[in-house]
This record gives sequence, structure tokens and C-alpha cells, in this order.
Amino acid sequence: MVQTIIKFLQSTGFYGFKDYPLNIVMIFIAFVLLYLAIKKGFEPLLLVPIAFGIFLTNLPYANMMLPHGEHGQPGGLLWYFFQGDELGIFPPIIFMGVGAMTDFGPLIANPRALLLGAAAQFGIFTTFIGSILWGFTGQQAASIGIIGGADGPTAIFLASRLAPELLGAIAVAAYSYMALVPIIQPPIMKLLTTKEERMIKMDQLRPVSKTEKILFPIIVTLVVSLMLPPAATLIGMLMLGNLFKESGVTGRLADTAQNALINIITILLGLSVGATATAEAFLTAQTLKIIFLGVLAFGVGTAAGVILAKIMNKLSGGKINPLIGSAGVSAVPMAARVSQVVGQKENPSNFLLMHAMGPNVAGVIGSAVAAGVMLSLFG
Amino acid sequence: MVQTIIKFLQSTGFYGFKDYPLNIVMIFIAFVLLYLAIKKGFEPLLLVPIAFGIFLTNLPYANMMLPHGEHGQPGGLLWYFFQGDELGIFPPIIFMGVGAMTDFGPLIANPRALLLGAAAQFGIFTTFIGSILWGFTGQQAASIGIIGGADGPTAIFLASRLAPELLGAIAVAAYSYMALVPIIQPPIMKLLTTKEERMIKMDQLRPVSKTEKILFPIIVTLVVSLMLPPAATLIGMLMLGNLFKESGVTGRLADTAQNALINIITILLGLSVGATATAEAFLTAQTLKIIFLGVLAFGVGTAAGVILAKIMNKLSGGKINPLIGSAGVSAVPMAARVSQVVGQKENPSNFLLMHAMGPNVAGVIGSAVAAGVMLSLFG
Amino acid sequence: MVQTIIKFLQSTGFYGFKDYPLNIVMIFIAFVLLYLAIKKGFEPLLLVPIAFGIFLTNLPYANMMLPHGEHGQPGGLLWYFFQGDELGIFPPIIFMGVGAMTDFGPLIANPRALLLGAAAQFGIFTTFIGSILWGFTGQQAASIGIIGGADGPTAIFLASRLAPELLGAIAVAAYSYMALVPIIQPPIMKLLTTKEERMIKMDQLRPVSKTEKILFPIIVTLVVSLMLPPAATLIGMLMLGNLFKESGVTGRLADTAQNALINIITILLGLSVGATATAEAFLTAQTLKIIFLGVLAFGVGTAAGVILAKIMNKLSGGKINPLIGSAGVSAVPMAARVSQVVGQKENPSNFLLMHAMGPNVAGVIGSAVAAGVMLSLFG
Amino acid sequence: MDKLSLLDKFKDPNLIHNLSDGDKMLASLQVMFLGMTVTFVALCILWGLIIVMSKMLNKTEKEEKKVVEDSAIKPELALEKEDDEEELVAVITAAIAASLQTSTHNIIVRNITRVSDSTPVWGRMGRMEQMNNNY
Amino acid sequence: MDKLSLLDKFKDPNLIHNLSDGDKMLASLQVMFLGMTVTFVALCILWGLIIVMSKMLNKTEKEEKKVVEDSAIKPELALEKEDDEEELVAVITAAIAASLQTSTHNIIVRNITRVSDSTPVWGRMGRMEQMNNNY
Amino acid sequence: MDKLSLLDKFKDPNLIHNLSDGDKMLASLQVMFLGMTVTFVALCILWGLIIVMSKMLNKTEKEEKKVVEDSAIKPELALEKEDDEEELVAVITAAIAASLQTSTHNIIVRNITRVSDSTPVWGRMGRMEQMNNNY
Ligand code: NA
Ligand code: NA
Ligand code: NA
Repeated sequence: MVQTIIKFLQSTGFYGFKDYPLNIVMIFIAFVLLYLAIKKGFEPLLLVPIAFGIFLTNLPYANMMLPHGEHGQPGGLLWYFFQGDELGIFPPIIFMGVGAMTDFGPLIANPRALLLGAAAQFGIFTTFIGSILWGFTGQQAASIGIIGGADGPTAIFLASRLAPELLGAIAVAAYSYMALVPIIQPPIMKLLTTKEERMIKMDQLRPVSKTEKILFPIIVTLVVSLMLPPAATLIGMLMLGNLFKESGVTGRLADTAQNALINIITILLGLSVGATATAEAFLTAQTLKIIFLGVLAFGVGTAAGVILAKIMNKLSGGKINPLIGSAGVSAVPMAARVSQVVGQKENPSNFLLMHAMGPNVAGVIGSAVAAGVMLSLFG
Repeated sequence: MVQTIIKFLQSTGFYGFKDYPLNIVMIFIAFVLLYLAIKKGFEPLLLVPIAFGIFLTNLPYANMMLPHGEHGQPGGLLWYFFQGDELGIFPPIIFMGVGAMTDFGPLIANPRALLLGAAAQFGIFTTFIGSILWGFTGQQAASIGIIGGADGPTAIFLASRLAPELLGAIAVAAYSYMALVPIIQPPIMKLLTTKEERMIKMDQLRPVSKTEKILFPIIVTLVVSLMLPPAATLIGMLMLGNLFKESGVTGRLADTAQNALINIITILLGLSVGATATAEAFLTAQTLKIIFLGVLAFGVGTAAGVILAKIMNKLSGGKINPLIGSAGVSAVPMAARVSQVVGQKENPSNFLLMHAMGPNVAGVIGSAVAAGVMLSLFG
Repeated sequence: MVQTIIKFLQSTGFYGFKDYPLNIVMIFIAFVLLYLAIKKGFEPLLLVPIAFGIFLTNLPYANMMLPHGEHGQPGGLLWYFFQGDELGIFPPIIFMGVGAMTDFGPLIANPRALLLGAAAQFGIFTTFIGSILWGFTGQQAASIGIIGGADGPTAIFLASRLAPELLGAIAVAAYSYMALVPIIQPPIMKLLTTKEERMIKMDQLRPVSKTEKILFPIIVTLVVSLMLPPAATLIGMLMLGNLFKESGVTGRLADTAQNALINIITILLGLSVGATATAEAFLTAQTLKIIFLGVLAFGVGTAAGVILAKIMNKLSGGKINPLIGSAGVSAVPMAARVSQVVGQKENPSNFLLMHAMGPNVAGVIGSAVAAGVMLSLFG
Repeated sequence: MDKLSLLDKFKDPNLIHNLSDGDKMLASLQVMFLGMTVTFVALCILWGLIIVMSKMLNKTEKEEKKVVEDSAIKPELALEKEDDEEELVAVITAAIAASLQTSTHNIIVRNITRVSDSTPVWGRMGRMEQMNNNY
Repeated sequence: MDKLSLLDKFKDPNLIHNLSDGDKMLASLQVMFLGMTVTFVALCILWGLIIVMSKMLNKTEKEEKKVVEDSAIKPELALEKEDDEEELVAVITAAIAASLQTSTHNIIVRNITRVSDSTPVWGRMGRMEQMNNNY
Repeated sequence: MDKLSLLDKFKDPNLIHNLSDGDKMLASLQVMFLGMTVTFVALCILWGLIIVMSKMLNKTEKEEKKVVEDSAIKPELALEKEDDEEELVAVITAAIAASLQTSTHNIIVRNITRVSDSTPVWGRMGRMEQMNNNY
């Protein structure tokens, strides 16, 4: 009997911390993320599942990520969910929901914004160089760089294909920085622009016809997928979701894509991405490097967007407020909101939001293109 | 560097068209289908996903249908979706949603309509003979014939089991003709009926009690499944959905079956069925034959329904308007609407809709039975 | 031709009853369950799918549970659904939905109720002993005992891991007895309490702050999972659902978890659990034993809850109405309602419902803990 | 050999191409005959059963009404509830339509949810305020 | 040998049938004892932690209220918002009920959706009209 | 050998660590150059196509309006319908807001569902009352 009790006590997670002491640190990190998500409102829809996944996966002996047995023994719950990440199924489905929620009207009305969405991807490639020089492989460097794309599903899609061993750290960094956009961007924006530039008012956008909105997703899918076949899955699903919305005849599908379906996949993806962040995988020097490189990627991307916007402003004779350039990193719609807020501080009657939405959604396309390049080179 | 650029250019889909020139034709067909779905309103909920699936699968090097690797390498997104078609999982789930949306009341009130639902399956079997004589195998001929059942999920279920190589062509033909019912049926209906017959007004249907509506799905499942065990999956799920609706105590389940669940499965099924229509598989003489045989199946089914209705009218002493016979092909509810419209043109005060719904829903059961016969003989 | 017809007739399910005559009994049982669910309102959301699964699986030659072929031949629809039970995926997802619907406020306000939630698990362990002495193995006895936990998903989760061969009988027994709680409990409650005890009014519960409600699911997951790692999956998902609800920032996810997602999984789980109840598996002496042991488990659990509540009442100086003890078996919220109704019969101005909800939700945690012990010992 | 082996060959995708057109025609006609017969027989059986069901239910209902009028209250109530629900929706629809001067044909109010008992067992938890109604 | 090997045999579905009824009883009682003990211990720990949590929160909240009354505005606002929402639903429910002369007990208006910030990052896109409110 | 084999080594996770920092830098710069070029080219092509599309549509629309004013009625109707829907929602929102004396900014009525034709073919069944409208 005593032996049974001892055996039982040795099977508890409390005892398990003897073998896995660092798991305590990870559980603490999970709690910090939950705090940030719930109390500070940082991307709660993703950080709550991710943090809970980190929490569960670091409970000793709970075996949440135990693989499915070769002879059919049941594996851990989160391992089954994780198959959707590993096989690249969940991120495109989330992109479909994103597409069903996105209005590309401001971009169609002002397609020059596409240039800003391209420029802001500069952070991806500078971070790529930094990662290479810091000892990462090409595949890992590409996955780290894409954090600068400010697009969670793209980052997870790329990392799951090129560097699954870094998935947890990259996902946590990507979503954390997306939540921190309102803190990271404003100083850079102010540093690079003059007061006069920040006060520029932009002309109102022209209305966009329904036909343009229907043709847009088809054209984008065609062009991007032909140039970069590995980007077809992400861009195709993003644009399919948008077509569901804009076609006006598939409202049922658009509704499900942006509600029940995206919510279900968000729960499964968040939990299982978090579950990759075990203490062994996460508490490494690599993770610290990734966190540092991630903020670099964001900063450089923001700067590149603002600088190109300044140049475009010069060329257009002062009609473009450079503050909308920072929105090119994507992080929809927070980056656009930041442009709006920074602009309004200088000039309370200035409404940049609609103008910033153009680069903002262009940034989503831009980072999918950049991901396609990386997959094309390193896949 | 130059070599890298050349290599990159050779990896683009533009270059890929050199190897797969016919894919351009398929992409064009996808665009035509999108046009019909969006601008003309032809079955948009299925044609938009199907057409987009055709579009994506024909983008060179995008590998949307790449199978899952033997050593676990991730396959293409649409290949994973396709497993739900291939394993026969998606069509029955769609049938459950259909059942939750169907009111069998008009059929219970006037069960003679079941005869019309049987007669209209004649098109399936004549087309079967035509297909055999045109060189198809028995399995293929059965799958082609079932297009005349005017029931998309049944056609996909049968084709995926008997002739997966024809799935794309059959699915496209089935849904296209279902959309074309208002164009295909009226001339046949007018040719086979006299003006007097078309003007016949029918007696009002009796009200149907709740208990009858609850027992109906159970009885149908029992009888059809015992006669044709291979039809049990389709009929069982159709009737389960109906039972969710009629029982009055499982409203939550009926609601989900006919909304979130059917929408999710419709997206996955539509995309992946479209994705089977690669240029190699689709641009063949077979496809042209299938398209021709499909319209034959519809026409013969319509005619058989009308003719039996004429006979029943004679026997009943002029109480049955033969126009309701054409609704027996299923294509719910368009075929019933066509009966209504053709009847009303002759006699504006004539309301055949409710009477046509009986044969219409009987046609769904009829084609599931016919599919069961085919599976029983050729499965 | 005659031979073909004979062959066809031999392929019908009518003929199949010659080989499987007992299937008729099972189909009859399915109809009785449907009657109870629809006309009597016994747990219809689960009994309708379970009963329909029993119905379908016992149709001869319909092959609803045919396993996926080794060379990829499609299996039966319900076999695919069953994988979600067998691999332990569906019950935790249902628990997430349950968590999103549960208000632990009454338990936080009066945490002594946890003792009652523990006491009511006594039925599990006495039934365990009974099962062992009646010739079941330890694994089977644990799965039978858990019926007394009055928690369907927990019973299915445990049985699928420890005794899959009994899954059908255990699931049917568990859900049937949960539905019968208003009939099973009152006599036991009246037998063990005096009129004075039943008339005791309890003090109003204190209000619970939002922060407490947010911390509660995290604390419970941490403590229970560390003590009993095998319970982490169930408790973790239950508490994640609750956190979605209480955090106030993930309303979208809570909404989907408690609607679309739980409904979809309920359909799939109900159908496939029912489908395990084939005549061979169900019509055995074991099933009769399980049905008898199940009611024993319920009764003992109820009694243990009431007796501990009586003791606590004595110790607290008459402030606790012993009727709330029976709610500790879980069967949320019916057991709590039974406490309310029995109490109100004695004293129409007595409102025990809120006080009974504490032990009631504690019982859910209690049976997950008991399941963890069983998995720890016999897994 | 005999017709059976003809159908057997016919079923085999590899052997069917060896058959003559006449044989194919013959086999196809057999399939058609069998198929249409089974379809008609199946739906005729259903026809018969529906009629039997309707007649039996009518009888039972009449008897029930006579003999146990009391016990019929519960199901009737359930039905009334549903009717109520429809009525409720109809009233609300009419009200909104009136205020908008548009036809009710085009509007469906489908989200006035009456609290019914069809939440799952676990779903009713936490909605304690209406529990008394149901029990 | 000793009790441990008894439990080991007990756990093995193949060996358990070799045990005598007395041994089975003994092992079962051990399982029951262990199970009930663990269950009670686990729920008692939770009991203690809940009490500690409640006490600590009460303290903290009082301190917080004193020291940083300003910083508390934000969460309070959030709470108020929720209350508002409930109030809103209550008002609408009442209005509809009144116009239908039925009790509010049976109606839930659950689809008057207030725009909250809980849309995912990608979800807020395209709903630009209310962005200013949130930032 | 030449730069190609440099990039090839660069792509191989096992060989990359043999490269000197200079080589790595060189290869990385190539990746950056290629990546930014492709990104800009892709988005510039899109820019061009959007402009072409907008211009062509404007032209076509004008021509269409002149030549086939009749055939344009149907799509316009469709558009009107949608506008109607928005209007309807706006009116209802305003009405509820007015009765609650709160700003419309915070309320979205999103569940007044107009019966549109976008139910799937199988979905329209059983909603027969409105069929005449659509055909
Ligand atoms: Na981006
Ligand atoms: Na049909
Ligand atoms: Na319990």
C-alpha cells in the first residue's frame, strides 16, 4: 500500500518538476502571456489559446504532444491538433476567413499603396541577413525574417514548412510584436518624418465599383500564384474568402468562413502552436535571438515603409502623408490605426485611416509574396 | 546571380504554361463558371468553390493536389480536403444538412408523388445504356447516369466510389445542369402536355401532423436501407438531418447541420471536387461525352416524370396536373418552381408549387435508391 | 436474369436478418431510445444521435463501421467519425464547450461545496468494487464505475481509453441515467433526510468578482493536472472553455466553442458511440450487469453526497441544507434542479438552486479527478 | 455461358470491353430493368407505409382524445409552444415590416430565440434564472 | 509476494482472473481508498486555494482602489461596458415583450451585437467606421 | 565554383555552416536583392493591372449604359437589393438606438436576415412561401 502511494506520488506532475524544472519557467511565461492578453488586451484571440497551449504542454507527464502510436495507440490531444499546422492546413483556412473580413476597396481606389506594401517587406530580408550572420540556417533565417511580415498565419505557414523546430518561438514573437505595434511604430515614424509631412491631408478616395471588387481577388490570385507558385495556397485562400464576400451570392459561405470556421481553426491552431513551446524547445539562446531579430524586422519594415512614402510624397508634389507608409507592414488593422493616431496628434482634423488601409492590406499581399520567395528558394 | 534569376524564372507558373499549355484553357473554363455563378446566379454556393478549385489546381507548379508524402512530407491543401470526398465523408454530411432543411410534409400529404419521384430516375438508366454503348465501363456509366438524378451530393458520392477518375467532369456537369433546369425542362414539359392538362388545378393538400413528420424519416431509413444497404449512408444521414428538424427537441443540432456544418463542408467539397478537374483529367473526349450524356439524362428523366404524371392524371380522372411530374428529377427546389411557373403561364391563378414539392423531394429519395442499386451492382 | 434477381434479394438487409437476427432487437432498442428522447425529452441532444447510430449500425450489410482498408479502400462513414472517440479527441472538445457554458461563480462563492463534489464520487468506487467482484477486469470496472460520475464525456473518454469493447453499453447507460436523475434521486434524498433538514434555508451567496472567475480555471487546471497528469486533457479543455467565457476578451471563441463546435462534435460523437452498440457487442450479459451497476453507482453517489452534507450541516450548526449534497454527482444542471424541487416541496419559499449549483459543478471536477485516478492506475 | 456470367463480365472494368455491343445492350437492359423495378418497388413500399402510418395515427389520435384527454395535454402544450413561437416571429416580423413600410415577404426575423429546453444537459448550466419554468 | 505485486496483477487484464475473490476485494478496497483520498485531497487543495485567492484579491482590490484610483478606470469601464450590454439586451427584451404582452421569462434577444474589440486582429479590418472609438 | 553553387550550399542546412561569413553575406544579399525585386515586381504588376481593370470597366460601363440599358436592369436590381438591405439595417439600428437613447455607433443589428437567393439549392426547399418572388 505504501509502495502504491509512493508510486502514485511519483506519477504526479509535482514530482515531475524534478525532471523538468524549466517547465516551471514556461508555465510562468504562459501566465504572463495570459495576463497580457486578458488584462492588456494584446491580441487576446490568439494569445489566450497560444498561452494556454504553452501552459498545458509544460505540465509534466500530461503528454499533450505525445505522437500517435505506430500501432494506433492514442496520442496527446494537442498532437492531433498540431497535424493541422504541420501539414499546412490551418493557416490557409484562417487566411480564407481573413479574406472574407477584408475590404480591399481602399487599395483598389489607390493602387500606388501596393508600393508601400512592398517596401515594408524590407524588414523581412534585412532580418534574414542578420539571422544568417548570427548562425541560423537559410531555412531558419527565412522563417525568422517573416516575423517582420507582421502576419501571424503567414509566419506559422512558413515556419511549419521550413523550420518547424522554431515554430513555437516564431509564433509567440510574431503575435506579441503584432500586439505591440502601437508601441514599436510611433517613435520610428516620428523620427523619420517632419512635422509638416505628418500634417499633410490626403484627397478623398474614389468609390470602388462592385465589379472591381469581384475581379480584384481573381487577378491577385492569378498574378501572384503564377509568379510564385508556392504562395498560391495562402494567396488563393485569402482571395477565395474575399470573393465569397464580394461576389454577393455566397454570403452563407463568407459568413461561415469568417465566424464558425475561423474561430474553430483559431482555437486548434493557437493551442497547438503554443504546445510546441516546451521548455527544451523554447528556453534556448535561439529564442532570445529570435525575439531580438523579430523586433528588428518590425522596426526596419516600418522605417522602409515610411521612407518610401516620403519619396513618393516628394515625387507626387506633397500629396502623400508619409505616415501611411508604416501601415505597409500589415498587422491589420492596428498599423493603419497607428498611422491615423500619429497623424491626428499633429493635426486633429486629419483622417488618414482610410488611406492607411491601402498599404495595410497591401502589406498582407506583400508578405505572402515574400513568403513565396522564401519557399521558392529554401523549400 | 544570372543563373539564379533564370532558375527563378523557370520556377514561375508563367514558364510552367510551356509544359502545361492546356491549363490555360482550364483556367478560362474556371473563369466562365465563376461568371455564370456570380453574374448569372447559377448555383453560386457550389459553382464558386468548384470553379475556384479548378482555377487553383491548374496553376502550374502550385501543387494544390500533391499527395501526402510517404514519409510524412506535407501534401497540397486541396489534396487533404479531397480525402473527405474520396472516403465518402463529405456528401453524407451535406445530405444531413439538406435533410435538416427539407420539409417532407407535401410528400406525406400526397404519397402518390413517390411514383413520380421513381419515374424521373428513368433518365439515369437510359443514360447508363447510352454510356455503355459509347464505350464507358459499367462503373463509369453508372456514375454518368446518376447525373440525371439531379442531385449533386449523390453524384459525387457515387462517382467517388465507382469512377473517381471522372469525378471532376461529373461534378461540373451535375451542378451545371441543376442550374440549367429552368432552361432544359420547360420545352420538354410543353411538348408532352396539352394546354388543358397544364391548366388543371389540384386540390389543396391535407395538413400533416407532427408525429407523421417524425415517423417519416425513420420509416424511410428503415425501408430503403434494408432494401439497398449501400444507400444506407446517404439516406440515413438525409433522414437524420430531417429528424433533427422535425423532432422539435434537437433544434441546436438541426441549426448547426444546416448552417455552420453544411457551409464548411460545402467549401471543402467544392474546392476539392473542382481540384480534380486538371487539364489532363478534364480536357478529354470523355468529358464532352459526359456533358452530352448528362443533358440527355436530364431530358429523359423530365419526360418520364411528365409521362407518368399524364397517365396518373388519366387514371385519377383529371385531378393531377402532369406538369408536376417533371419535378420528380429532384434539383430541389428549382424543378418544383419550374412546374409552378410553366403552370402559371397557362393559368395565372394556378398554384402548383406545393404539389410539385412532393415529387421533388421524392426525387431525392429516388435518386438515392438508384445510386444504391448502382453501388449494389457495380460496387 | 433470375439468378441476378436472387443475388440481389440476397444482398438486401431483409435477407441479412437471417444471419443477424438479433439486430432486430437492437433496432427496436434504438426506436425505444428515440421515443424516450423525443416524446419524453430524455437528453434528446445526445440520445437522438446515439439512438440513430445504434439504428444505422445494426442495419445488415450497411457496413457503417467498416474499417478503413489497408490499401486505402473507403470504410464506413461512422467508422471515420469513431476515430474521434477512439483517439480521445471528441470528449475534450465537448468539455471545452461545456466549460464555455458553465458558471463557476456559485462554487467560488461557497468553496466548501467542493467537498460534496468529492463525496458524490463515492459511487464510482463502490461500483468499481462491485464490478470487480462480478468478474470484470480492472480496466472495465473503472469504466463502469465512472458511470456514477454522471458525466457523459468523461465516461466516454475513460471507456475509450480503458475498455473500448464496452463503450456502447457504458455510453447508453451513462446518458440514460443522467436523464433519469429526477426519478432516481428524490427517494434516496427523502430517505436520508428529515423534514426539518429539508426545510433549512441557506444564506445568500456573496457576489464573485471578475478576477476570481478568471483565475479560477487557471488554478484548477494547474492543481488538478499536477496531481493527476492523465486528467489534464479533460480538465484543461473544460477550463480553457471557461476561460474563453470569463476572460471577456475572447467572446468569439467562447461563442463558437459552445455552439457550432460542440454541436458538430455532439453529432459525430453521438452517432459513432451509438454505432459501437452492435448486437454482438451489446446484447450480452455484460450489458445487463453494466445497466444494473450504473444505477447502483448513481444511487450510492447520491447517498454519499447527502450524507456528507448532513454531517457538514451538523458541524456548521444547521446552516447547510443536506439536499444540496445530491447535486454533487454532477449531471449538470438536472441534479441541482432536483435539489431545488425536493426542497421547495417541503418549503415553497426555499430556493436551493444557486446553492446546489456549487456541488453540481464541483461534481464535474470531481469526476474528472476520479477519472484521472483510474487512468493513472489502469492506463 | 449463361446470363449471369454475362453480368459478371459486365461488372468487371477489364472484361467489359471484350463484350459485343449486343451483349452490352442486353446487360444494360437488365440493369435498367432491375434498377427501375427496385426504385419503383422501394418507393411503392414507402407509399404504402405512409398511408398505413397516416391511417393508424388518425385512429390512435381519435382514440387517445377520447380515452385519455388529460394525458394529451402535455404534447399539445408542446405543440402550442411551437405555434406560439411562430406566432411570435410573425408578430415581430409584421411590426418591423410595418415600421419600414415594406412587405413581410422579404424579411425573416430568425433570431428571437425563445428559451427552449433543447440546450444540451451541459448547456443549461449557468442559466439558472429560468430553471423553475422548466421543471 | 507483497501488496504491490497484488495490485500489479490486478492491473493486468490477463492476470486478474487468477486472483481469489479475497485478493480482488483487497485490491479493490485499496483502489477505492486511494481514489477517494486523492479526490478529497485534490478538491480540498482547490478549496484552500480559492479561499486564499479571494482573500488576496479583496486585499489587493482595496489597496488598488486607494493607491491607484486612476489606473482602475480602464477595467471598470470594461465592466461597465458589459453591464451596459446586459442592460441594452434587457431593455430590448422588455420592449418586445411589452409589445407582445408576454412574459420576458421566455424570450432571449441574443443578437443585438455591440461592436466589441474581441474581433481577431484580422477581423477588425474593413470595419473602419468604428475604429476611432477603440483607439 | 561559381555563385550558383554558393547559393546551393547556402540552401542546404548541412553545408551552410561551412561557408565563410563573407560568402554567407554575399548569398544573403543575393536573397535580399531577389526577394525585394520579386516583391516589387509582383506588386507593380498588380498596380498596373488594377489601373487597366478600372479604366476598362469605366469604359465598358459607359458603353453598356448607352447600348443595352435594358439588360442592365437585372444587375442593378441586385445592387439595389443590397443597398436596400443596408438601408433596412440602418433604419432598424436607428430605431433601436433612438428608443434606447444611445449612439448608433456602438450597435450592430446583424441578424435581420432578408431572404436572399444565396441559400444552396438544397436550402431553399421548404421555404416555399417566397418562391414566387424569386422566379
Ligand atoms: Na506584411
Ligand atoms: Na433525383
Ligand atoms: Na460527477
